Amino acid sequence: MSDNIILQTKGLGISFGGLHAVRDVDFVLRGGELRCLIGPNGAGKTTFFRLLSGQHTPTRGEIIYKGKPLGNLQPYQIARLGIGVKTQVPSLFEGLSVFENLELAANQTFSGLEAVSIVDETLERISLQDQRHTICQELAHGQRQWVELGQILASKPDVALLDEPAAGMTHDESLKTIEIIKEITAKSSVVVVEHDMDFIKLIGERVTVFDRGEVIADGTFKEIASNPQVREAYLGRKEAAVA
Amino acid sequence: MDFASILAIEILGSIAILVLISIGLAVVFGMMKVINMAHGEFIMLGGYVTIFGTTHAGLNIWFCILVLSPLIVGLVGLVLEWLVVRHLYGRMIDTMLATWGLSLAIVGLMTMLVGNTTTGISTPLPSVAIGKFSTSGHVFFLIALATFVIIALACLFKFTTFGLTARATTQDANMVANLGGNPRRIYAVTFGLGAALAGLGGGALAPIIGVIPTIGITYIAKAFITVISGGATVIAGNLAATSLFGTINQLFTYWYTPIIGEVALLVCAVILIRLLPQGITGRFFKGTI
Amino acid sequence: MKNPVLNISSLVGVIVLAFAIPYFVEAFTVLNFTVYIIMAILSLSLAFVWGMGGIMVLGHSAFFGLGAYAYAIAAVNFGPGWEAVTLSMLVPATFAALLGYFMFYGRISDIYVGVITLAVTLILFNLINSTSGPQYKIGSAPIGGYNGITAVPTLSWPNGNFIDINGMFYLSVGLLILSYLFIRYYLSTRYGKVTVAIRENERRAELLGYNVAQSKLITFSIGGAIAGLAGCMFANWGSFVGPTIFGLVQSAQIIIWVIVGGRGTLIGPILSCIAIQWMTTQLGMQQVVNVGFVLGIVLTIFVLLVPSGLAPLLAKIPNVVRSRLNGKPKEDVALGSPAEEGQT
Amino acid sequence: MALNRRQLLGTAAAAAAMTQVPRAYAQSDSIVVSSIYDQSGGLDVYGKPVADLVRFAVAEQNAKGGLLGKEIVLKEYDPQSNNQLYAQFAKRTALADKPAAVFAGITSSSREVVRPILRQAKTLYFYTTQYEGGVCDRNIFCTGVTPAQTVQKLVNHTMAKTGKKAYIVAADYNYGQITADWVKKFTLDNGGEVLNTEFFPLDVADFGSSISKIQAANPDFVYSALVGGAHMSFYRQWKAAGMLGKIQLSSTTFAGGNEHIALPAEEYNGHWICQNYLQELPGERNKKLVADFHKMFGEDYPYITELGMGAYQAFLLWAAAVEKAGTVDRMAVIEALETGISVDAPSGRVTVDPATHHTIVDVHVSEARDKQLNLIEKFEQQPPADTSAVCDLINNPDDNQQYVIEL
Repeated sequence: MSDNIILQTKGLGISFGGLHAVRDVDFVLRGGELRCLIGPNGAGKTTFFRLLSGQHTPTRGEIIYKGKPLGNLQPYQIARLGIGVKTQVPSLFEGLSVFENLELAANQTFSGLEAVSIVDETLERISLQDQRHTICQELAHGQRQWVELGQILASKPDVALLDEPAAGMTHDESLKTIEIIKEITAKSSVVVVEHDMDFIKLIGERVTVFDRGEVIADGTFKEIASNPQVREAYLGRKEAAVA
Repeated sequence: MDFASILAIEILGSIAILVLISIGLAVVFGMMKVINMAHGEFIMLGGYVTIFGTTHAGLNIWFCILVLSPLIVGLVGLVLEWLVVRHLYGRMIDTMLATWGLSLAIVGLMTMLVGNTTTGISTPLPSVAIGKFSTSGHVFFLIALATFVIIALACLFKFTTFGLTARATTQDANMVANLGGNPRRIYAVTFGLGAALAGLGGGALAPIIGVIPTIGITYIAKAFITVISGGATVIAGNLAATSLFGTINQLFTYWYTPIIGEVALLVCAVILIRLLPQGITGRFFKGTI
Repeated sequence: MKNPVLNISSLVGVIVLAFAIPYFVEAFTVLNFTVYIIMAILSLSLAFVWGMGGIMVLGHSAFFGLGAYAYAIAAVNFGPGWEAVTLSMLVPATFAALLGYFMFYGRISDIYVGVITLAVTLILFNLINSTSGPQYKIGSAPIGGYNGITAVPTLSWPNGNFIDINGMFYLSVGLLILSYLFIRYYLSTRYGKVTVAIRENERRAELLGYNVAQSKLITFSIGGAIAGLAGCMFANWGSFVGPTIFGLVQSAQIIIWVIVGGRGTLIGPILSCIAIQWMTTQLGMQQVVNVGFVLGIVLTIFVLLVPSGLAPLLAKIPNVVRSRLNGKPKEDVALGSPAEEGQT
Repeated sequence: MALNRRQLLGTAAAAAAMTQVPRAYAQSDSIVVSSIYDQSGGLDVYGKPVADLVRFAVAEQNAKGGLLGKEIVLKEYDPQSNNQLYAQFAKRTALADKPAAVFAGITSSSREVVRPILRQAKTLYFYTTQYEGGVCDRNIFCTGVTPAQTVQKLVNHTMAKTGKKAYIVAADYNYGQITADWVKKFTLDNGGEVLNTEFFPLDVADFGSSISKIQAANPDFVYSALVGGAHMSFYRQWKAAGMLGKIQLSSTTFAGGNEHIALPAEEYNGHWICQNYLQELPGERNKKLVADFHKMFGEDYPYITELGMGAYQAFLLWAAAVEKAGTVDRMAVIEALETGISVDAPSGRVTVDPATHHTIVDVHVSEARDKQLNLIEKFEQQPPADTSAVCDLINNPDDNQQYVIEL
């Protein structure tokens, strides 16, 4: 438990058929840290999250959480250990109300009146007090994203994995989202996947870059932005696609 | 030795029957991800077309089995696709339920029209003697027909424009639409083809079974389970599943009773689905058709 | 549903109405209504498993049949007492648990769950149907195969009095109300809420730390137990059970009740079951239109045009009335619409 | 299907005959009888002619002025070959119609569903189909023939003409199971042996492997107690496998469901049968019945089956007992029947056996050929010996069970 490491991967990899979606990833997350994860489409970020949350089983390497290897736990067992996930495409209980969505998240860790007060608090944080009884599928896109972030807030995990929390949002909504993410960081260590560089810049924390299933760079936003390998991964790919 | 030959023929016959009752469903499931619960009723309709064609209209039995049954049932399939199925594409469970409704309705309709009575015709084929045993010549016809259907379908999917477009539609309907194909029409034709194959199966089976409006129930579960177990790969999956189930069914029928044979088939299928949720071809024979 | 006063008053209304019925109609009408009520319990059990839990069971009659057979066999062996009733729920619940373990822990997707339950009910039908030989008996009860089990001993009141036709009706109504209240209560608990959450989004429930397989298994077993109770009452009603109880036709009927009533509600499938059965009886009396034909068309039309069933439509009527009376529309918070079906 | 329309017309005619004066009668001036017979589903081949003959019997009686000066009103139910519906309709008719007598049930399983219900409801019950014998219950009269009357004659006849080795195929329910035991008993009594017995549930329609098994066993004759529409495929597949004429087939169920009309003659010619009644029977009584019946239901009515005739004869017995008792009261009618009442029926003399509530009848061994049943041998006034060996309702009026053969 040196250096307050909460989550670590050692040589983590998975391949589908012949394709190495993630290979040899050594990743370290410290308690209270907010880390951004970037990379072009298909770089393996989402797959990496799925490995961490148990939705995929790694073919190589291991995941160490709070000093213990996770092994082959089921996703729900990993969630119970305190790893919360916001998926890339908003994944809510569409037919249930905002309140019920948050209640289900809070119930996992808390019970009774405590859970209800946490839900109320969360509704306030995500500014959906007035929509507490609205069915999720009737919400706007941005609000849906916030409900999912609200679920993370309400369940207070030790590690929160947020996959594109600001996708499809307006600038103002993105700012609000960053606020929520900071709220989450107050209680949890957070990893944010995003490919919108402006958003990463706004968060302004340490960044890890993925490409073709590997970590190719790690550092502050400035360091990353000037890293030629990263530029090539983003731009070179683009040129190749155009050509 | 004679008995072994008879047994082998019976097993092949059992496989052939499974192929004939399930291949239409397999085409529709494999190409469109639609489970057509009215498939058993298409088989029943095929049986009636052949029976009425020969007994009432006095037509040649082979013409009825090979042309009239698939044609008429195929048309029925096209109409029902147009009325019901096309509005539900992409909603697998709803399609299943809606076609289950169709299945009940067709049974009801036929009951009103022809009565809930068993009818049948006899096969014109003579019996075939093997040593001191003899067996119905119709079994050989069924084996030949099943073989022909499998080969013809393989050729259709491999070598014709329709087959290529249909397979492409399975992969990516939007892409096909962008390339100027019409996925709707492809789906409609595929569904019609599935229905026609059911009609063919029903016509071919008519001479060895008694046809009654409710007979579809006897076949739908078996066909359904064969197709699911076979997986999304139409021909390889169907061959694998029918060979396995046909053999198991027939052997258990010999050792015990036809019912134990049926139960053995179902139990085997349930275990198989549990072990290979993607069907046999989800695990083996990948990349075939 | 959120108005407790309305809830209690409508419940009282239903009870009063139900208990008044036998005073106004003939004995055989009471007899018919009793079977409608028993089937409504069955319909309710699938409304719970499928409508609330999102587990599509195509062969729900398996549990109904197991309940009926368990009761009949137990009643022949130990007499028609509480043991037989308990077994009629325990046997299908245990069977559901085993089957559920096999399916849900094997992470089989919905469509295959449907297929397997269908296959299982056919297996049961075939097995039971071929046990007419005298060698097939459980204890002193011959299973009877196609013959079924005849002259099943029927229940008595706890004071030993014979349950007459009206009594059987009251008992059925009572059990229907109890089952309904039990399911309502269960859905309001932590576990019950997870049941609905899984219907809405299995993956999300899992990522929040809920054991989806276990929850489904519990839902499935509760549904099995209630279906078994309906089977027990059915065996009592006709003092007969036969293998057709496992048939596809029976399974199709339950599905039609739930679809027409509305997936995602409990009252809907209860009412639609009673209404459809009444219609079936009426249709059955004339020989012009085939009942199966009508039911089939109803099923197809509902799936195509009214996929959420009648209950959500009916639920709007009191809202409209209320809003007229109150002068303001009231937001209705239902338990939500059925899960999205399309994903496979 | 022309048959259906014709039967509909027949029904209409029957209804017209019955309803000429109904409104004129007050409720208490009519006598209700109920019939519950499968007119659809797999057993309709048996049930339809039975239902028709009950209609005919009622219409004929009403044409004669009814019974005790009252009109007979028939309440009909179609249980659709579903035992569950038998339970429902039996309860319903007993409660709602309060009939003087109920005529119900094709299969023995349906009888065992109806019997306890009607016994409890104290409603007189006539089961009129040939069956496996042994039912002993004072509330029921089983007027159909039993194995001692038919199976024994047919087994004897077949063994005398073919050989000693039998193979039995039978329907998998109580009738088939118990009848198979009787066939076995009579075969053993004659010094023969039974090579194998196979039972088939009523929905089995594929007999390919069984036919191969029979060939492997190579019996001298096959005894069939197959029942229903699906089982008709057996005879068809038997012919298709080239077995017709190679191994003799005998059956007490063949033709009961008009198999000899529905199948082309070349698929069954030569099967041996034993029944109480054949439509071809000589004699004025039968000729008149066939003529009257055809007047009502059409000249081209497929065939008056033995099962239909069973119901007709049962009705005659009941009507005679009502006349004798002067009332439709259940116990009075039972006592009148127990005097050993006797009627001159189309199949010959039919007499109630008081001890068993079964009947003493003539039976006929015949050969099915070209859509006809040709009489081979007649056995006069056969008693239900199997049932009278075990059942005595005179000394044990409260007996209520079905005795089964023990081998």
